[in-house]
Amino acid sequence: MTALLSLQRVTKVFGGLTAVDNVDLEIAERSITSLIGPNGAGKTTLFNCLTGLHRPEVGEILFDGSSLIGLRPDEITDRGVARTYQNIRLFGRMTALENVLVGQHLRLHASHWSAVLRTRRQQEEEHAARESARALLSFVGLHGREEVVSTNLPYGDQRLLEVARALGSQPRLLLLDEPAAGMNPSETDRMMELVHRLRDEKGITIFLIEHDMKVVMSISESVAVLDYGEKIAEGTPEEVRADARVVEAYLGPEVAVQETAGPASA
Amino acid sequence: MTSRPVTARAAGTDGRAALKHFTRAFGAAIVILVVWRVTTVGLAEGYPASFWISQALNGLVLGGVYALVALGYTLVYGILFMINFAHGEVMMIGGITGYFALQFALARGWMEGPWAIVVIALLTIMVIGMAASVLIGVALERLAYRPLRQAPRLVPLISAIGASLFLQYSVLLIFGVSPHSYRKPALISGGLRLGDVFIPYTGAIIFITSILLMLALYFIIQRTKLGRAMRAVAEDRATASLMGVDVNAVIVVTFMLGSALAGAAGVMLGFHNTVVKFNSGFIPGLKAFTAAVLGGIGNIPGAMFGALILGLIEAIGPSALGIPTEYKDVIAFSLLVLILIFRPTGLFGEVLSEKKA
Amino acid sequence: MALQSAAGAIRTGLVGFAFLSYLILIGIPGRIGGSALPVLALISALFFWLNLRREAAHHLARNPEQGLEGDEGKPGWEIGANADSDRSYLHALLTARPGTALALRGLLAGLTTGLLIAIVSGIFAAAMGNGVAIQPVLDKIVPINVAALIGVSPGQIVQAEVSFIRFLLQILLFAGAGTLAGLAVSAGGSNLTTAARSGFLAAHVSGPTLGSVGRFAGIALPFVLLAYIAWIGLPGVTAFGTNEGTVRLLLTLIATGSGLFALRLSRPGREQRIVAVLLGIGVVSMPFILDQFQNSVMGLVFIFVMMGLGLNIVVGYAGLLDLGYVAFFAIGAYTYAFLSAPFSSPYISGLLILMGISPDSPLLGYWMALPVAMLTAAIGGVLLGIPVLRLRGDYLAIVTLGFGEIIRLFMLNLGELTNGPRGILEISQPALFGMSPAGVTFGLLSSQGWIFLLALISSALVAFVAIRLNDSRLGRAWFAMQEDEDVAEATGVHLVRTKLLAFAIGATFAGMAGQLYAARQINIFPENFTLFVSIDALALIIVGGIGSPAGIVLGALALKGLPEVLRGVDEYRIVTFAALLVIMMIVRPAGILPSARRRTQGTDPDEAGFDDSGELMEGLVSGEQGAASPELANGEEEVR
Amino acid sequence: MTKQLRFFSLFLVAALMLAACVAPQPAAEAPAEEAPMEEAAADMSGKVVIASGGVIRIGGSFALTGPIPDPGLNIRHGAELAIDDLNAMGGLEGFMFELVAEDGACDGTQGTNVGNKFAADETIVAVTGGTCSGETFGLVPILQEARIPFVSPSATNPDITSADCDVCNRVALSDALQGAIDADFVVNNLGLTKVAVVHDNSDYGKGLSEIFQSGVAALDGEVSSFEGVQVGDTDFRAMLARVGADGPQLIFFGGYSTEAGLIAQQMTETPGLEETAFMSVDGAYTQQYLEAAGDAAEGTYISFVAGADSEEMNAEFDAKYMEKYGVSPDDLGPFHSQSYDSVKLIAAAIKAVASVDDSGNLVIDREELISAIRSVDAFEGLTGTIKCDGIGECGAGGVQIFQVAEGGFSQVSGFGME
Repeated sequence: MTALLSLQRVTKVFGGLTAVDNVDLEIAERSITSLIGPNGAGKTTLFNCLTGLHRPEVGEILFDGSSLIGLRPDEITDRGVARTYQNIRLFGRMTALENVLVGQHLRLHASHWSAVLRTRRQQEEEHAARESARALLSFVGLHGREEVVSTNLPYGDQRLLEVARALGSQPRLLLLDEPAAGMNPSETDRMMELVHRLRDEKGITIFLIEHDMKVVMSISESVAVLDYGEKIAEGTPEEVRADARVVEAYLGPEVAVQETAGPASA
Repeated sequence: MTSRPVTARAAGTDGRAALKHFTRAFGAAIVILVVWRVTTVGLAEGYPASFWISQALNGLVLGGVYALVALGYTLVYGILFMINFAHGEVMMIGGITGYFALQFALARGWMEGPWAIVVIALLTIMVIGMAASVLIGVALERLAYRPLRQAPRLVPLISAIGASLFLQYSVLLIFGVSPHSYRKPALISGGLRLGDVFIPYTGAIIFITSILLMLALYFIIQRTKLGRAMRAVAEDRATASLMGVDVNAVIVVTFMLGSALAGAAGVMLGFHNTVVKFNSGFIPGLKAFTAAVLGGIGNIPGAMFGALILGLIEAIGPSALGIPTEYKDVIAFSLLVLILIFRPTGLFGEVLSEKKA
Repeated sequence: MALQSAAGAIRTGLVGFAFLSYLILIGIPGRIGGSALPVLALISALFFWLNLRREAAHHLARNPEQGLEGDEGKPGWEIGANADSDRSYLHALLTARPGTALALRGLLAGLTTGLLIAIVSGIFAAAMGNGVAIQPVLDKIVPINVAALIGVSPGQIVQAEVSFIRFLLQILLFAGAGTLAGLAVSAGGSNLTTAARSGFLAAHVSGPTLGSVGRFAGIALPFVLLAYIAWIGLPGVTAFGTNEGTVRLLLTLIATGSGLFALRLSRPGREQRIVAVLLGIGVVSMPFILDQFQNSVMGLVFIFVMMGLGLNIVVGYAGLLDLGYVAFFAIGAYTYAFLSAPFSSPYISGLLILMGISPDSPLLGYWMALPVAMLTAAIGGVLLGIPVLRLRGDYLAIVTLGFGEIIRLFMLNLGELTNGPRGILEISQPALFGMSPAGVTFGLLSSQGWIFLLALISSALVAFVAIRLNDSRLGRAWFAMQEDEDVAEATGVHLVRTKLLAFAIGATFAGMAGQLYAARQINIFPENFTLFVSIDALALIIVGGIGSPAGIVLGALALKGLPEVLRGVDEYRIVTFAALLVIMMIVRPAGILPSARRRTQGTDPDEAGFDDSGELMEGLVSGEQGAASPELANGEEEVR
Repeated sequence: MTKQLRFFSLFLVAALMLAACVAPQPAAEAPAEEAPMEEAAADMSGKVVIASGGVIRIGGSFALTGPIPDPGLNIRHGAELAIDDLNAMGGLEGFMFELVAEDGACDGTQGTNVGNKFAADETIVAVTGGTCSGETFGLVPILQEARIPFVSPSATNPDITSADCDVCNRVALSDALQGAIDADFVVNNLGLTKVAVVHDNSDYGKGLSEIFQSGVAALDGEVSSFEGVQVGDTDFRAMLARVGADGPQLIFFGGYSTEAGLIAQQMTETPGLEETAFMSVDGAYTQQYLEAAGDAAEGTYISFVAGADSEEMNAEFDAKYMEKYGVSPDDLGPFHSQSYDSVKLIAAAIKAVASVDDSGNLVIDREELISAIRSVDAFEGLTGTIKCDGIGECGAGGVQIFQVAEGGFSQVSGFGME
């Protein structure tokens, strides 16, 4: 298994607070990896570092062998990294289809002149883009919802639409930030099934943040745990579940007093 | 920290590092150019120290007026997130009303009486001017802005522009096109001469009064129940209303406070520059708005310091750079651009969340 | 409650009084002449109708559960809560039937208005009679108006001969108007809900048969007007007396505007295409029909359409609030002026001599200068864009405003380059194949007509480009950026490039408009490029409906055309315009013809109610389905 | 669809209301001139034909809004009084005059609009205006094309009149004259050789200031600084402090009353300028200047272009003005007499060329009128004896220099004093 994404000593500091502290992580191609940790552990910050919203002070992020550090978010997306957001951030006044079309922005190359003149090539490209956007919407299960304005979609569908939009840029690595947050069990099941299909049918590597342990344990092939910005554990779900430091991080130090090496305080 | 929603601005700044470096380099180049120009041309002209002191005092007086008006912009912006474009006209109304009050007092000879009577009369004139501004400010809020609270952000802006024109030209129609000249009573004409520096009494009064009014405002906002309510509404209107704050009342009070300050500025400016007319609020209004943005709109100390800085730069800038004074507005606006390049939210600007902005 | 109801009526009356006072102030009654009284009564009836309807709707919105379907004698909207208040006879009457109640309220409102008008006009008349001059400006108009209002001929007022009977008549007329309005609101019979919600006009016009008649009438209207405009242009034909030119201009504006409505009313497909083609022919023939003044106004209107379309790219599509848009307009105008006017600055002449060109002769004709002006403006757009890329919202607004002022101040103060406040004179006219426009069209087209025609063609071109771009991936990127800049970037939108493209394209259009403006003006001065041009451009796209090209045309017609019609109102022109601007924003915040994308805010049926912001009109805005503008509709048709 | 219709009907109602408002002619005018358009249609090209009972319509472009509405209104009043006087004297062959006043807003765009409006109206015989030079530049090319002559009362830019434009005339004196005489007065009469020049960045003020500046330079004087301000500014202290640092003996201001008055006043508060003399130009020759300057006005110099006006004529005019408008003409601005004269001049030229044809119509040939204005000689106006030259300079008299003494202007030099 080759590592598609590799993080080396990534550190991000906000003011005096070290949000991500010296994290090393490898994500294998076509794997499903979860990132867990208590609230405020630095998970979303790590995602932001990966997608170029934040620039880590120290460390290296290699994607498919080349560095992502210092690239703009759109360049990183161009390399094949796409993401969703914890608090849904769709383009509210656009329809579902338009949202996905924006996702495809990088994969469309017709010049703006050709858009004015409506050249045959541009028309064909637009047509193809619309077709593939429809296909993506069907893939995530939003068939028939193409023309609905995205704020009017039900909550669960909005999450699915975010995934579809991310797929528009034809990513190799998909970062999902709490994809199942706020969903009811059946919606959660649908989302988990979608995540599997993404990996199995489209060959996309999945890296996700999740709070729901049931989801994490059932879906992940590998789990990494962050606490106060530090990676405190990594391994298969079973290994992580058994890790004393993870238990301590989740339940508090008084439960796990016997451990000598406590987490660094912020 | 990490799991709360990423605020838009914090996220944006890091990503566009290259751009940031570029604009910073651009800004630094301009700063270097300015410093070079000031040292080789402006200072080389050999103006005496008293000249610079006079100019600085002129600038502070100008800044005091801008500050009073800028506070109105910033207060309204802080709470409603709209630019009250007609605020300069609110100030003008104060000036015009003050003129008529002054005429009334002059006609009765109160301005030649003992100093105590003159002071009382002057204070009364100022209060009358402030009252008129408050009236107009509240009417503006009620008629032109309140119906538009839910509308997209540009709509109240246009409404405000319409209201601004309406006020200007209504005043023109009612009070005529000619400028009205304030007659300064003997008590406040002339000034203090310190060596080669001359401080007009009116200028000193403007500066001191504006500082006092600003302190009063700061006290109201920081220390009183009303101020707490205002801050609560500024923070989150919906939650504040759930907590039992009467949002409409708070907004009206905000307009009243801002308008009162503008009215005071209008009257004092009338005494200082001795002329008011229908459009004499427009340019100060624009400058005050610039000052408010310079300091970080929505931020009260920001508006004060932004205004003082703007006034100083306008007064000193052309001489320091050794260029004609008609470029003072160019200098003022360039300064604004420059500062916003380094601090995109103004000198004291806070990071607004996207929801509000 | 009776008290409450009466207070409401009096409030309506007070506002009505203010409204009518304003009409009197701007001199409307004097213009209507002897028939002022009944016409004003009709206007107030319309006003009361709107106001009562709104009040009724508010009550319904507040107490929705007390809907009136099938109620007997207890209409919910009057039963506030207090049962213990005295049940006077009046109260019983008021609550007996909504129709009666509303009519009574209308009567009361009308009485209030009439009484106040009578009192005030009495005071004025007495003052005038005693020779009191209120203000030089006011006393020119007020006596005439007051005289017309109380129904006497203007000369008589001097003797203050106003009879009590006339005042009584006036009060009665206004009271009647109020009653009429009240009855009209409740014309839906006992079913107040429908009556209040749809209003009597719509209830009658939008019936299945009448609806289609109304539709055809709407489509036919612009054509009828166009025919009429052509007809009153014929020698020997006059209309309405001396102000014929103004009437014709007004009709031209209405014809153009209603043409856009007609396009919306027509069914997409063949019908719409036919209407569009016919309208196009009608509009293009206008420069040949209109006289010089009308042509010059229409030329200016369409120059501002170009401005609006360009600014709409920056503000409407990309969401970047730009208050310094005039800078690019000025750059375009001055570029053309440099290239074509005899004036030449020492710098530019020096440059030319270096290049071996004689600096005396005008350099380039209109068409050769066009790309230069566009390019210069585009470069200006990029140069402005770079430092402001990181700014948002109001910070952007003030910086762009400052940029516009800086450009103007440079033009004013860099005398050697721009001739300072004395401007650049004798800018050459756009010629065609070396011939003057009159020569090309065999004398059919005046110089201003030629400018109008050019403005029409250019704005059509600009609209075409703007719509196509908005419909492409660039347009989607702009809109995404407007919605959420960071997510757009993370989704793959290159923010710098996309923003700069918006600035550059917007500036290019402004540059085109500026060049045409310079050609129209022949002489240009820095004062032509003040902040107010930016404000005008911004106001017209917002009044018209931001993001909607058809709305922008309407906005330009209303904001640049109507003030010229109101020229007769002299000093009151700007006040009237300003008041209309505020009222317009309150009544229809989304603009006259909102864009399709803006409709989405109210698609949720629960929201499309009677809230504070948009009262009933909000319903109109949110309810608009289907093709936003004909052009957009066509575009989408082709894609699907 | 129904909602669209509803809005559409509202739109229609509003439009009709508007049409109702503009349609009938203003009730203020005399009932004699009903629909002159119909009767007075120019059936012969190049001629204006006015049916009997019709009126002779003279256009007027005045700066009623914009930066200087006060002088604009004043000029309009002057023109209205001229029309009143003409009509009081029985008009022309029984035809009354009418002023068609439009707002030129002191702005080139509005000037163009107004020009086009006049050009489109075939009953407009001639035009008085525009108020500002910029506005007049807007009128020039359009009126030239439409062959409508105009006489501007107040546009003083030297470039307004030229050999190329045969419809362009003015009764104001070109700035070139005033600037040169002012310079001569300052250097030779007052003996002040170190002067500072300030202008208001209007075409008028800046143009005049530049002429003054070169005039001073030609007389071996020194111009210590040349500064600009904006029309509408009220605080000149920073600018004055800078000017004062050079220690000039006199400050010359090219611009209008309010700014001039404020500069004169704020000079007294500026170190280095307490003893400096102040001089301004005809734009500041108003009561407004005295009011704005207050006590500081005393001893300042103002130049003005005036003619050998008869005291009685002016007194009579002032009285009529006071009676009709309730203010003294000098309160609003300086050019009311020129405006009065421009209308009277036009009327005189019309009188020279107009003829009544067989059917009682008044016929005015446009080309003849254009040359008639140019050939006006020895017309007695308020500003003196007016004589037009070949490029349309009709200004009468010459430049006078006044000094403010005891709250009034008293002449100290210039035209009429020799």
